[in-house]
Amino acid sequence: MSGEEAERLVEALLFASAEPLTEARIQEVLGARGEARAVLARLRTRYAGRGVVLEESAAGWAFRTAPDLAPALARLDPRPRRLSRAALETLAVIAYKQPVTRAEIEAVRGVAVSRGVLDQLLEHGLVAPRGHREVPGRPVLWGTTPKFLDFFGLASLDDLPRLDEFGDGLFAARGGGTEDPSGA
Amino acid sequence: MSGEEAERLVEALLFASAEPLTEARIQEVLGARGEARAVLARLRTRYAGRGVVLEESAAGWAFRTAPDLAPALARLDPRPRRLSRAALETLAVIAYKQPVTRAEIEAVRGVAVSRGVLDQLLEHGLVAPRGHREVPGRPVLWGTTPKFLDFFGLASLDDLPRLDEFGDGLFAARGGGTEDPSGA
Amino acid sequence: MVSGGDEEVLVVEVAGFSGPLDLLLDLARRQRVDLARIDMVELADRYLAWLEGARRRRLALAAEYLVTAAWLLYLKSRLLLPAAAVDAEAEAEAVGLRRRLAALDAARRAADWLRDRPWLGRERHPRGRPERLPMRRTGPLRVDLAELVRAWFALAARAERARVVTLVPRRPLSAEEALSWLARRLTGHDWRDLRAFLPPVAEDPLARRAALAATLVAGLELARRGEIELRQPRPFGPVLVRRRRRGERP
Repeated sequence: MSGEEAERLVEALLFASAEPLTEARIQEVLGARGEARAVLARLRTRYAGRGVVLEESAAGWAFRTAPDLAPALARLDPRPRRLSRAALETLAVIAYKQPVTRAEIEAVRGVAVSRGVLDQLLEHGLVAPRGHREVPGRPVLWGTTPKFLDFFGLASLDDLPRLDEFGDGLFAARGGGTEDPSGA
Repeated sequence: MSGEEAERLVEALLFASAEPLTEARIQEVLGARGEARAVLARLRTRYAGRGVVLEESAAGWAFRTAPDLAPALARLDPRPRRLSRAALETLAVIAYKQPVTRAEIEAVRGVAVSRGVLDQLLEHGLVAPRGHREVPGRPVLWGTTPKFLDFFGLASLDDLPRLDEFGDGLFAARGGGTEDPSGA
Repeated sequence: MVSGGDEEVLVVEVAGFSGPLDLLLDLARRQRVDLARIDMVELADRYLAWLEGARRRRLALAAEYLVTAAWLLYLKSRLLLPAAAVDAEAEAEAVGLRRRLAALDAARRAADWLRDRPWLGRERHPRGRPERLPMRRTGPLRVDLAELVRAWFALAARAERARVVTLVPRRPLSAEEALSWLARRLTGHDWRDLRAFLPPVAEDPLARRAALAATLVAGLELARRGEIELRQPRPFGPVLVRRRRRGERP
């Protein structure tokens, strides 16, 4: 099979799926016909600047419509996705400080994290439980999912802006690890 | 908007749509940016021969994976397979009455032999064409393969158990060894 | 401190604050950009002024707003002591509050950043008509000779019935017939279910039961002759059968 054929195959495979596919899965289908990574790179170049572009994230590879076309495509989805302000803030804290307990999220936000807020995030598949903190009560630890990256168009968590870019280094949690912003 | 931009928009629109889109609907989204028919024609040319093709049907326009890639895209299911009832019966008739035409198999089974049933047996390599019956239409004659003997652990076709081995049992054949229940 | 106009705006915004910390952050931002240098005394005054305005307008405030007010008042009183007397504890609490405000501020900015990303399903769309890929079955074929032969005999029987109009009187399969059938079929040394060696019979339950009985009798006879072995691992369970190896003693 020529390189062109391998490209057609991967193109079809990715087009057929609404969810990102891992490189391993793509290689599995490709078999000896080609090297997934190289084929994906060629395909990404081919689609660069088109109405549909090939995206890579920790969740895998997926075709998505180009973001700049959003206004013209707005009417496509009659029920646009919504996340409440509380859900977005909670998600931001989880993304930066994961794995993090509900109490820790509440300490940052200064208000209780309602069941509805967590439900919203879980429903969208953006967060997931990540075990327990080994302290009395063994509270659940929360973290983001690969879907979180796909949802916000991030290649990895490293694509999140450094928080000191916000003009404040105090909330430099990721990497810093266990800093408690409540000052406790 | 350049022609290129109209093409990008229609490409994204067709990609993201859950249903095939009519030309009128596409024109509606396109507005003054371009002429749907011409844009679709250019897009179809662009995708010709790719892993994804732009198809027009009565329902409208839609992308779909190129049909020739279906076998390569198939997911593999390694669970053990059983022959369908129809395939088992068809194989039995071919084994006992070979060489035999499809019409003859149907006469014994009393029902039509679908293409899929013979395909199943061919795929397993259990049967093969054995020339033609020299009658009008020259129907294909079917017989079992060496693989068939191998599969069932038979040294030769003579090892297939025969009805008359039951003495005067319920379904003993009339006369000698070549029972022919169809009466043909 | 706070002008009347400012107050007006703040009171109107009350519904927009999710808790006292959120309100404090908003007040602090009006004071300075650098939250680390926020003047705690000024912040406390702004908060208390806002609260007073809210109460004048009879806004229903959650108790936590009042708790925070009391705490700020206390903090302010201690911070306003002559420099020499300002206690370290009060300073630490002020630093703690600045840190909390900075953390909430960062979380809110991060939330804004996420809000403005090109969301999947909003700015970026996945394939609207995902296609189910076909399944290709690659597993080994499971069918044995007994099945094939039974299929043939059943077909032959059906054809026979269709052809011969006169009714053949039914009689059960004889033990001799079953014996001859079983002796020929049972060649393996692996345990097999005796029912796999039933001769083909009519499809009615009575004939099947008779055939099973005859085959069991045949099995017992062959076992008596030392040709095969029979075994029933549990009461009423399937009867297993295998050919005895040559030279093996019963």
